[in-house]
Amino acid sequence: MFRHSKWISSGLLLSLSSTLSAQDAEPVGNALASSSDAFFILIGAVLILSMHAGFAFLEVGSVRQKNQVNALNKIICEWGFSTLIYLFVGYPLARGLNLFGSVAEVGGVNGIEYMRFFLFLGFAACIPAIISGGVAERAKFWTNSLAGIIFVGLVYPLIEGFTWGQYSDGIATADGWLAQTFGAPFHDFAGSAIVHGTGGWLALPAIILLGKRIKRYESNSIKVSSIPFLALGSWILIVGWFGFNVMSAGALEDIQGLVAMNSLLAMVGGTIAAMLFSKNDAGFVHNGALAGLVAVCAGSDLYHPLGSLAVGAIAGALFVFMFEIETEKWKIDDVLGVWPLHGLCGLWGGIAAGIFGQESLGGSGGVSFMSQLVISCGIAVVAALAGFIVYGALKAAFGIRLDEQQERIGSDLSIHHIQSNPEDAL
Amino acid sequence: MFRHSKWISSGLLLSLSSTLSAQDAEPVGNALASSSDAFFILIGAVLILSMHAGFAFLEVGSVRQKNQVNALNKIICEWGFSTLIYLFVGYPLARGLNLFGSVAEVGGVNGIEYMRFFLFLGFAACIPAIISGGVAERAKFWTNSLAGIIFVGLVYPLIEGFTWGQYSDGIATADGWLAQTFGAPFHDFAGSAIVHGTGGWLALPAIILLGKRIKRYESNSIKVSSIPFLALGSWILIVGWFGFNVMSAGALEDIQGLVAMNSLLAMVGGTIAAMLFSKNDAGFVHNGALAGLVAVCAGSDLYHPLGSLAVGAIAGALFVFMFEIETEKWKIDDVLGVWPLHGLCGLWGGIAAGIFGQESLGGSGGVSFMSQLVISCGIAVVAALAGFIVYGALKAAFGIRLDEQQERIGSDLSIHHIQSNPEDAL
Amino acid sequence: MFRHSKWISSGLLLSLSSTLSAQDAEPVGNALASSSDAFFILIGAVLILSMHAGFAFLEVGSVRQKNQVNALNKIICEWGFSTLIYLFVGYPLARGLNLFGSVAEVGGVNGIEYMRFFLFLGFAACIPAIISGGVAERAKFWTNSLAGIIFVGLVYPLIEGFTWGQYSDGIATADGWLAQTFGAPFHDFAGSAIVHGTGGWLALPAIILLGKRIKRYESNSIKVSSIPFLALGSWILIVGWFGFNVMSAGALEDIQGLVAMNSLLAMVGGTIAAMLFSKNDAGFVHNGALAGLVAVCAGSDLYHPLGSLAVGAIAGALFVFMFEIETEKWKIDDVLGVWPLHGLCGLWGGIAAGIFGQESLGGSGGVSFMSQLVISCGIAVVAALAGFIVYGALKAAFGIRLDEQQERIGSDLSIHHIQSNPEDAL
Amino acid sequence: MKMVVAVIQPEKLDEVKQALFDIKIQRMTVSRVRGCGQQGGFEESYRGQVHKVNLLDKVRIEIAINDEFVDDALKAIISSAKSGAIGDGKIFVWPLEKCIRIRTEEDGPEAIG
Amino acid sequence: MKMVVAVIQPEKLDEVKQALFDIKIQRMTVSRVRGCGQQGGFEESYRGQVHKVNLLDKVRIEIAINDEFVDDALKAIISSAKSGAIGDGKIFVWPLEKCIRIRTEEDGPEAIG
Amino acid sequence: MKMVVAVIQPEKLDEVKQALFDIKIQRMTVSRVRGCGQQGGFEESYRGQVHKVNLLDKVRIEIAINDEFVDDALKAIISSAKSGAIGDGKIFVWPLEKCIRIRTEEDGPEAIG
Ligand SMILES: Nc1ncnc2c1ncn2[C@@H]1O[C@H](COP(=O)(O)OP(=O)(O)O)[C@@H](O)[C@H]1O
Ligand SMILES: Nc1ncnc2c1ncn2[C@@H]1O[C@H](COP(=O)(O)OP(=O)(O)O)[C@@H](O)[C@H]1O
Ligand SMILES: Nc1ncnc2c1ncn2[C@@H]1O[C@H](COP(=O)(O)OP(=O)(O)O)[C@@H](O)[C@H]1O
Repeated sequence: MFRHSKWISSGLLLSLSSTLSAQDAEPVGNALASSSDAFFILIGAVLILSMHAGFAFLEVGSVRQKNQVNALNKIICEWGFSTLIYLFVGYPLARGLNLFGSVAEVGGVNGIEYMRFFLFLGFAACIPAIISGGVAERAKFWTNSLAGIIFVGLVYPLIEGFTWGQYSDGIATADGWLAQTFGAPFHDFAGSAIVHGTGGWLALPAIILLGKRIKRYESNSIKVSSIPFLALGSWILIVGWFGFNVMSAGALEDIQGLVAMNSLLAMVGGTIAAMLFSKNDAGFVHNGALAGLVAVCAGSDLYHPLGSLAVGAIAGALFVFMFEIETEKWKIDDVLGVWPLHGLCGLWGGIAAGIFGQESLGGSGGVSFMSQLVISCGIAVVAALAGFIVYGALKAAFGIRLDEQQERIGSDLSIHHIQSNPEDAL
Repeated sequence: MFRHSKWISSGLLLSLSSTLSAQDAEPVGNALASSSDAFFILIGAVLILSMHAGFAFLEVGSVRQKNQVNALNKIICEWGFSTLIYLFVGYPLARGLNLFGSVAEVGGVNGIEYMRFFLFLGFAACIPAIISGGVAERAKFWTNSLAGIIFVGLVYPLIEGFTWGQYSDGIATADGWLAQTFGAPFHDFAGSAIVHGTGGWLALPAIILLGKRIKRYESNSIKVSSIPFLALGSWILIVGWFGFNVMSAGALEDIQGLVAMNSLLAMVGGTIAAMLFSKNDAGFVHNGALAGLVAVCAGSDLYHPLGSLAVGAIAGALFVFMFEIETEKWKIDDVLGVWPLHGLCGLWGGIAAGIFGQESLGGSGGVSFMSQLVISCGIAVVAALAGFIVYGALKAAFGIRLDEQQERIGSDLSIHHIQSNPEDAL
Repeated sequence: MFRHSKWISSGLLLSLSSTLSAQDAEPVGNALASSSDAFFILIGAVLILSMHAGFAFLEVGSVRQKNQVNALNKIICEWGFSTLIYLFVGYPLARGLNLFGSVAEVGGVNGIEYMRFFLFLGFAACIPAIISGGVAERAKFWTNSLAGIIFVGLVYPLIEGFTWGQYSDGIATADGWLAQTFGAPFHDFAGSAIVHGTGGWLALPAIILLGKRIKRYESNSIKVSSIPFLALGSWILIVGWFGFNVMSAGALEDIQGLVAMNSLLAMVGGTIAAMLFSKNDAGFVHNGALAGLVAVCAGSDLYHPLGSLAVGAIAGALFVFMFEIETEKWKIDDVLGVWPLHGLCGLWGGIAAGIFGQESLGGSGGVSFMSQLVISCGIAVVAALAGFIVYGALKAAFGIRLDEQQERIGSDLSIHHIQSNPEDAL
Repeated sequence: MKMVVAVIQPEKLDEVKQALFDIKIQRMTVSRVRGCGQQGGFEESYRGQVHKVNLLDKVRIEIAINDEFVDDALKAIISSAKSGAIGDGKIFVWPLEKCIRIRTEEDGPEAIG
Repeated sequence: MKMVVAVIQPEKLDEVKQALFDIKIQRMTVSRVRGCGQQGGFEESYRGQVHKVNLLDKVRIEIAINDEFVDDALKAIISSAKSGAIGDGKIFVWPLEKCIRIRTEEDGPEAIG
Repeated sequence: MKMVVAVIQPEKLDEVKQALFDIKIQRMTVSRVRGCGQQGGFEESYRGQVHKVNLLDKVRIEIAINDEFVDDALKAIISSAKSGAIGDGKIFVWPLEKCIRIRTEEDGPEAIG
């Protein structure tokens, strides 16, 4: 994603427009090229924005009715918080850019810098949206929002900075220490490890620290509210994902049909594997598609399509088995399964780029298994630690969980003073 | 929006293709530029089309179950009526263009004239969709449709014609009387005042003339049906709005990242302000995002991003307070709150362009506070009068309200002979 | 659609990139043109992908609650099966292309071949999605999936191959036998007959062989579950259809505003006709829009906009009347009405291109009524036969229908072991 | 002790509840039901298929009550639920043998309130 | 006066209603309930978590009726609701002390119809 | 024969069902209801408009039962439904005159089980 680390690490806003205008001397083509880039990135950003509606409805369908409104308000409010903190803190930290200069300065040709921010924000804002599904039905609104703000303002931008952003020289460049040690830099095209991995591994300690929902492991006690809303969320995510992956190219001329093809096949692999391993369970099938898409992000520009099919299928199976182990065996009450979905499949995606990205497996090569393994695991560890520290501190300071009575009556009524279908109440 | 008033006011269909081909002499680039423009406008038009699904679901969620089907049928049928009347009457009136010539004549390069019509229609069709939410649950289908047809055929096109269209010389050009009087022409990039203001102020007299729903102000009597559908509608509108605003540039080379950025920040400002002032009320939060988006349209090409944040936040707060005053204090039964949302925030948006668009506040300048104030208020007054006359005449002639029995059993059964969840009936 | 039958029938993968690069010698413009094409096709493919969510929700709303989950799982799983079989069998058969070569070979400039596959797959995968709505609530999951696999792997690709693909010389070229016999080749721009016709006529024998649902023709026994979900599905389809039709151009420079305009007017014609002939019935109105869109596909690049309005209106009326005749008079239990919607309106669309496409009716000409009639009917006959043979054989071999008990408790519980709103069960 | 069951128009629920609260009857169990009676019904149509719907939305209120309060309760319900139009509903009364408060295991007349 | 309550299979509702209409019993109150009985139940599973569902959809019909019509009503219900399969349901009858029509305040046998 | 009706907290349903199964009472009809009692209620607000909600979710269990099992049933319900907090619910009992199994047309005590 945006492998032009030159301009990314330039850090000087004023130099941006010159960098851009230096690309090409021919004026007409240049104007069209730059506006086309802006358009291309915009569509990516809008598709990723729409994914947040997908996160919301996936959660609406997967929780009990008494927590649907909270799912909706949480996602849209956290989008707002993320926008502000990422604009003011996270983006400058990750990319060394700030957008507070005058419009004439920053805007440049077609204001492409603004479009880029919008796109990158879409990724950053996935972090709290991912966590949201794990801590659902019992987390306090405000402490959870605060955690999200810290993650989007500091934790994710640091991970982003060291892999995609201004500090990425060591890890992402062909002559950085990582490449010199293992033969190739770290490659995560659209964020399997960087975005999903971070989100999923941040969520895990949050889920453990929160503890299981009341009566979660008594028989017949907790059932999801709505498969149609769950599926709606899943479909919105699937469709938006083609923006998440394809527009990660960052410039129209770098668009790659292969990325779309690989996303498609990973989604299909994930769906079908999840269906086969779950006896056609609606919850698994619709999330299997997402598992495939999470896993394919990192190497979607490298794999042979059949490699993607395998990566996706493995992710689908991984999700099914690990969700059951996590929630049934280890009794970690991860409501939507965000750790196996984003954490594990993200980690798998990061590693998979080092396997199926190899030329011997039909990939385009230029990746190192060890680089992928080390950095993907590193991200997981850093995120898990950060999650533990932030949620641990918040728990100690304010408490992170609704009190028992609030949880019983549901977060809709206790936080938002309304039920999801108000007219149904007599 | 489409500030090339030259071709807009040319009024001669046959001259269009020559105008277009005159842009650029280099053939390859030109073909690509013109097809890219068509693509760009298409995406805008499709996003705006999708917003009508958003209007529909926002209403579905905000009314009682017995009026959900009517909300859905009303929106899709009014889209149909609007298309026909705007094609045959409104568009020729507003833009001096008609599209009935032979395909070869009108189509020209890539048939961009057709795409433009589709885009402009999307704006025009918002008028009845906006009104729909205010008159919900008690308006007659046919008289309300008729009013919509009159508005899309005559009232809106006249407002459009004088601000964006063929009569806009006085108001929108740098040497028109308005600019000569107040120093700058009227500026409404994507229609805060022209589209939303018109819709909202047309709705106000309709709502007053209709009167409140039966039992509206008795305790516990009217509750909304579904927060998830309300939120779905809101999300569809939010996502589509980036087409509404960004594609208002009208040509790909004029795409501005700033417009997307400003839309984003206004949406966030509106969401967060509405959340804070409403204690995290789901209805307000999801509409707060829309309030910000309504308000930012006019100056989204001018503001500094932080200016947009302020414009959006003010709109969010305005919506919360004025909705309560309108419905609780003045007892005007505006079901979805379309007057505060579109009418007031649209008016505010028109005026705000004259404030936050100033260079002293980081904007790009070239706007006059007085021009904005005068024309925005002028639009509101004209629309309110037109709404009063049209609904008043329809009320006198045919009646505009369902009879009591029809309202009691709901418009779904009385108009469409079906309930929204037919299987639920035993 | 993709009228460059030259490269389509080339059959040699290695020649593709040279074909592409031969288009234009100027390097900058060429890079932008090819990436813009990839972007254009991607958006089409993504919009068509989203239509599958539309198919799913249209079915969710139109069946009883006990069959909602199955509708959702069926659509997403069949998308997966279709992807695999079309990749491995159908696409090579239809287009003489396979995508298994190395990425460097196939990918070429911007990997446009992958994008094309994604787009064409979207069309192919409509076949089982169309059938799904007809056989709903009683078909076995696996035999129905198998039938879909056969159709997407063999039947549709053959029809595609002879009309759009590698065997289309006789039918689709200006010097083929068809053109020589009737004066013009067969023209089906976006698949009225080829996609929708095939799907609808494949479905008819399936529906007949399955038989009616238990108690279907007893009074008050079967009611649809949810008008809002039905309408949601319809809106998703409507919006996605602009990708289906416009991106059928296949290359950005061939984008035609006329196609969008005609799609719009046909949708409006279908909506309004269905409304008038059905007394504002929600099921008919929302499907009327789709009927118009099905019918307009074939000639959307030819018609005068008013011609499209007529084509759509006729389709809307056709759907209303023929659905009633089919289901009430002939007692064919076509749950969503896929035969009148896709089969008949698709057939009508194929023929209509030969009527309203004529210059005398304002069209661009170059079409022959007889060519349209013969091939459209031919497709219907072939599809009906294929449907009869495949479903007949499956019925004889395995049975295609759930047993009575399974049907009674619903396919959700009997196949997927879950109800659509699990929490509602006590 | 008696069991009083009233089937009323849904839109009257709030008034009936208030009327009962006014005479200090504050315990009741309420459910949505569908009623068939003189009120007739309506026809629903979906895509040309017509369904007769003769079960209309009603609300059912169940009140266990000590004998001495029954008359007041009936009066309160009648006066608040009555609109004079067909479909206003019915009240049914039958004797109750036992009433137990689960929380305290109290039995009999004291348990009712 | 009696209260007759029948718990039947949902799909039989239309037939039972018709059978009652045929003998001029046209007043009833109906609700969706869930029943547990010999019929057993099924297992639901969501993402590997298995729930036993032993409460199945049923419809509950409540008919207040004058004594002389009770036998006919029972016969009508039985004949129309019976499929012979487990899960057909039950009918319960108990005495009613009072029946009031809210609209007219009529009391007793005349109020029932 | 008696009719036992228990109104309980929804989250106790599974435990109550289990307690009844344990003493071989396996027939019951269950429905969602809303209850108003000492438990009070809550306020709902939507866009500044406040609604008082004093009807809370409850579950109503209806069990027809032969006289000799009534006491055991009551004990089982009480012990499983009781949390000690306000809102635990009530049990009502009244005499049943008739119980018919539709499938077999059996009448009386044998029909109940
Ligand atoms: N005999 C009865 N048994 C059970 N429910 C009844 C009976 N009579 C009336 N009801 C209930 O009361 C409701 C109102 O009765 P209806 O005859 O429509 O109005 P009214 O008695 O006010 O003229 C019915 O819809 C039904 O639910
Ligand atoms: N003793 C009872 N008390 C309450 N409801 C009962 C009782 N017995 C049966 N039912 C109701 O009747 C329904 C059918 O009973 P079931 O035993 O399954 O079938 P059948 O009696 O026809 O063999 C049950 O689901 C339940 O709702
Ligand atoms: N007299 C009554 N008649 C009908 N239902 C009652 C009666 N008393 C209590 N209930 C039901 O029991 C539920 C619990 O009663 P409540 O007074 O809140 O708790 P508790 O009795 O445990 O203190 C109520 O919500 C209501 O549904």
